[in-house]
Amino acid sequence: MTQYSPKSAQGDRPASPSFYKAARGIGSWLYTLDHKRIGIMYLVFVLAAFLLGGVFALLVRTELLTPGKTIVDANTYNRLFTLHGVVMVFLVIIPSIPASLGNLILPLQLGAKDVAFPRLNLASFYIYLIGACFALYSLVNGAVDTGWTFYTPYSNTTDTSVISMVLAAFILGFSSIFTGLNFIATTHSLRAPGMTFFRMPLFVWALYATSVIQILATPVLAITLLLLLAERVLKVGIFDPAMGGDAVLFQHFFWFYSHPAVYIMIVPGFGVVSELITTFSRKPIFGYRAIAMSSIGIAIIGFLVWGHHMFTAGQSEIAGMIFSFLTFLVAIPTAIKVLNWTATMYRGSIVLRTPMWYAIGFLYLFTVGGLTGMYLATAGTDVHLHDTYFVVAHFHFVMMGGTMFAFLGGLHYWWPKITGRMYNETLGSFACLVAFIGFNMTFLTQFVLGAQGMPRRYYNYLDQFQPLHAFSSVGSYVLGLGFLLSAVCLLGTLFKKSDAPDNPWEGTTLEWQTASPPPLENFHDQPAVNAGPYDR
Amino acid sequence: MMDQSTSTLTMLPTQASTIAPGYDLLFWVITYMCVFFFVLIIGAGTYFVFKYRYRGGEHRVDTNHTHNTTLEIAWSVVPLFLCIGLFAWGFKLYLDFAIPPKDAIEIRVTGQKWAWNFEYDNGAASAKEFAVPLNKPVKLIMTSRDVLHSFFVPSFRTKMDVVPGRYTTMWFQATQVGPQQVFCTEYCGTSHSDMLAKVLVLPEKEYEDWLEKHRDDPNATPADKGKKIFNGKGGCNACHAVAADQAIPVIGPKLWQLFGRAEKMADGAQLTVDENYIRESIEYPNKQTVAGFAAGAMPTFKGVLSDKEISDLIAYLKTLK
Amino acid sequence: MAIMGREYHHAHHFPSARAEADAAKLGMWTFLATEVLMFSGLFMAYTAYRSTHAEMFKAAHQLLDWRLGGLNTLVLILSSLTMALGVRSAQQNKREQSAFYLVVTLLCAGAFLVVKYFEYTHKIHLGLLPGGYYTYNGPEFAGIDSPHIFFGIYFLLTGLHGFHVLFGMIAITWILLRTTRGDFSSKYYTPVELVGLYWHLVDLIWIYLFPLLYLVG
Amino acid sequence: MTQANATHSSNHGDGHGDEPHVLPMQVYLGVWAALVFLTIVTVAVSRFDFGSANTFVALLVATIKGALVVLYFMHLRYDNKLYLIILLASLLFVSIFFTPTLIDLHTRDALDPIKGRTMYKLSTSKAKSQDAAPAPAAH
Repeated sequence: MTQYSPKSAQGDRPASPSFYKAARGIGSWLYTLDHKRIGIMYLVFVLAAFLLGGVFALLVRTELLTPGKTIVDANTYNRLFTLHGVVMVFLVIIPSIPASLGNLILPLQLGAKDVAFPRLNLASFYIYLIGACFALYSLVNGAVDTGWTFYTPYSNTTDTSVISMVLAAFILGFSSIFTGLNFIATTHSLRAPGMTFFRMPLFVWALYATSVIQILATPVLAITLLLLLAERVLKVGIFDPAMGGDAVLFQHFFWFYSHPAVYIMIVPGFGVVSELITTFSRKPIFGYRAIAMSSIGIAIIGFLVWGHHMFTAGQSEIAGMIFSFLTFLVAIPTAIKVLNWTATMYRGSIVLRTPMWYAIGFLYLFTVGGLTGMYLATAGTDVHLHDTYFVVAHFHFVMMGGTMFAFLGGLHYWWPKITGRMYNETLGSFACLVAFIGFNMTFLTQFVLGAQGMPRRYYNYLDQFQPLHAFSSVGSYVLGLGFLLSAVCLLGTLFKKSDAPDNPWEGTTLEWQTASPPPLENFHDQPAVNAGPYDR
Repeated sequence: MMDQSTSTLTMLPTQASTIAPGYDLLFWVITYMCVFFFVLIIGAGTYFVFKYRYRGGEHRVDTNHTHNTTLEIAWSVVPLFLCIGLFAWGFKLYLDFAIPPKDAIEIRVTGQKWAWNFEYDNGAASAKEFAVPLNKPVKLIMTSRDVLHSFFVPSFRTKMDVVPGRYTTMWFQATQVGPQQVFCTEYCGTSHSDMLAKVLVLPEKEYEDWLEKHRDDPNATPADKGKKIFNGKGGCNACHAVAADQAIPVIGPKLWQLFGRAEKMADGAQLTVDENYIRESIEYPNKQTVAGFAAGAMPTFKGVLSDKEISDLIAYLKTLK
Repeated sequence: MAIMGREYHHAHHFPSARAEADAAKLGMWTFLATEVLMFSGLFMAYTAYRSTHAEMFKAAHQLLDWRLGGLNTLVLILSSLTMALGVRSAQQNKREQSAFYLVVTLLCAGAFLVVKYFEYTHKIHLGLLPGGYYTYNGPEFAGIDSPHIFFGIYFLLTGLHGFHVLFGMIAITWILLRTTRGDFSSKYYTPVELVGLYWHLVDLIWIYLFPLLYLVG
Repeated sequence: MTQANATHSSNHGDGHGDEPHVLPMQVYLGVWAALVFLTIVTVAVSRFDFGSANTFVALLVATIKGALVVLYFMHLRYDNKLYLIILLASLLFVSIFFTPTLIDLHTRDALDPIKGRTMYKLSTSKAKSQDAAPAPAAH
């Protein structure tokens, strides 16, 4: 029996208007307290930032077509890869799934009318906009050439506009904290009657684990950036060796946030993939509790491992030993997830629609990304590979191949629910295939480049690396084309009549039990839950 | 430029140090393990996708296997043991990198914005390249004069960051004669990608000759000593060209026909070059910057070069016509 | 969420007023966790430099006046008491009493900042400032390197804490206004309770800050 | 829009009705008196020299005061246990941040003493000259 036992038949209720029609005019968007409108506004700006970050990436790859100057000089190149890093990390990938899909879908999956603190949710969006404005101001004011890691003493001695970019990241941190705080409160207080913690969908579990990381890690980024500002303005000397400080201490502060941050990026992707694989295999997830608990496990162990970024940074060998061992522990829950997804597909009835193609793409790419993490967790092999293109390939495999593929999969999966319109299936699947091919062309070659010793953030490189760089650059164009196609596929649906059924994929979770797009109150009457999220 | 044979097929550069074979063994063991698990997991996934593909009609689904405790325990414990094994082997290799043999020759390496300088115990000094004896352990004691850098020799598989205000060490024992490429792998600004150097691995005899050549002999004229400082300890050749036919480096102003030349400053002031101006530019480079050059690019040499060494440098600069 | 004088209606998306109050308190405690972690960064910098520059910290702390620090501690503890009593009165529908306690809390917070002002002017006058602005040549630091780091950490810790006292004063003033307007009752006192929780945390941070900065052993 | 009257209280209700839980005045005054007394103890404790245990004792007294504030003034003793878990979790993750960083700071010279020496004995007080020349390596 399905999870949702309606009090009265759905059919005879007068269809209340979708949340788009519930209010009109620009004011209904700027002052909205509806989690769905805030989710859509976030989605628009995240996709715009993704386009901007993507343009920077293509410029970086075009410059690297040939050693020496191809289109820009060294200083501009340093600014380009820094902006690519900062825009992609702080403006795109951290808010992408939690702030857009999370805001849209979490209340629906919980059977709630809205998030716990709607005004805080709107404040979080406006803080995100203010942070983005600071980043744009820094962009036009000479940008930053320190890399997205802002390592001292370079970041407090360079004369580029570091202060405005650091303020941007500082402000964006609060937007992330407020989203996390909102989801924790919503998950604890607004679950549908009968929905115990172990009857929640896995997407909600993933967002809950992500919120815990956001709450516990982002404040340390805030204080790190504050200290960096104090370093530049007051010459406090905590991180500046010239004033008696310790540059490696900054790396400890920075990575204590930034490694959990990569789990803020990937764990929501796990949540989306759990939903996709279950729905499109027509089968309850294999090992529900294992996957739910592994999200929490990754969230906690993710805090213990940051030192593997500093094996060759002058960190003591004993600390390196501790961090190397703990980094292997975090591999276990991640492996459990991938194995459980594969086991879910066993004896299922797999419907190969675009979201499922993105989920399968995720499985391929994330497994490669995760396994190459073995080289970097093992202290010995990391010595040769650290700060080379091997690391660049590793984190693009897990971030781009992982989170962005999951994000696109989730976007296609919930597009009918959000916009009430179905996208074109062939165009969607083709876009996924092009992106998949482009991705592998771009980043598989970078594994080889890195192993051969090609350092990262190099404007000018030795001639023998040129063929691989050229191939990787061409691959990046194909990847860009793939994402462009998926943009055309999705945005194209906005110009046609809303034709999406309420439950196009026969999903079992609560969001599919209401209209597409849902009314302002999400559900005509409060759904009650009396079974697991995926029981058919 | 790089003379190791690194064809795109072999992933790793040539093995030019004693630790490289051990490193490559662990690298390939991890690679085969990853390929095995990738084929196992993704192979199973791909097989399931095609075998259980929905071919229309009614969904035939087996919904009673939603968890299998023994299988789940197995695929948690087995990776755990593999991880512990990898950790142990990896950390042993890490300690091999970290602990140099007692009899290693010590060379002091100093990184500064975009050049490496090397100093030997017998006073020999050089910039951009330095000699090491074949089949003998060498320990580098490294520091930086301004920002973070990192000393990376791919063919030795060794890398260690160079932190200002502190010493970090690295050791290797070269097993292959010939120059080995050195990269800087910690981002350090504009010419981070040009901050290269060469390790000249020489047999014993040639290594001794090289040292002699780079040692400052007592009866050298101040200009000769200045030239050795210019190309050695000072590392000035990394940024300043000394002859008309030298196209690069162009980071700093050109230094031939220097004395008596009228220089236009960045702030528009006009001054003729004399000894005080040169001494001041060496000790406080950011006080005056020549028009068209990046301010703050040149680190201070106050406290690094003694007054006598600076006067030798000036003597050498005077000889440049 | 319409608040009309006495009568209070909970938000439409909460099943009950109690659920809404619990969610608000959960949200506040989560926010307090972020405050704890934010200050932990500064305590980390303190611990890192005290463990590596022990003698510098011992020499530098003599220049702090522990009597003023102690006075500030007592002032903040008193303000914590009056804040808690303010919340208690709001829970008992005693509007005037609650307003009175909130005013006393505000006065204590003001007193705290005034004492801080004197401490800061004294240090600025002596030249005991962070990094680039440090110009003090006193006898205490003969043979001790980089004493400016202690004062860098001192100004960052007490400065950030001072800002949080300021934010607290703004929040208490807002609550005071709403109390006098009669918004709170035994049925609905959540905002007073949350500002109280925030204020107690600000006091808690100073309780740890006082011995670590002023009374280095 | 009929509101389905799902009037069951939130699922972690701790059995209280809607009346707030108010502590008697003596509890607040007692806690306040204890805090004042402990502040005096804090100052007194710093007078004696317990050697390396100085910091530990000072932190112990501060933690007792903190516990009093948290349990009574912040009402944590009578509230939902979840809030106590959140506070303790934040303290746990603070210790996770401290421990490995301090291990690193203090074991850098474990294998090679030269890695422990900071080269710049730099002091900004104008009286001291900047000793930036790298000291020759100790053999």
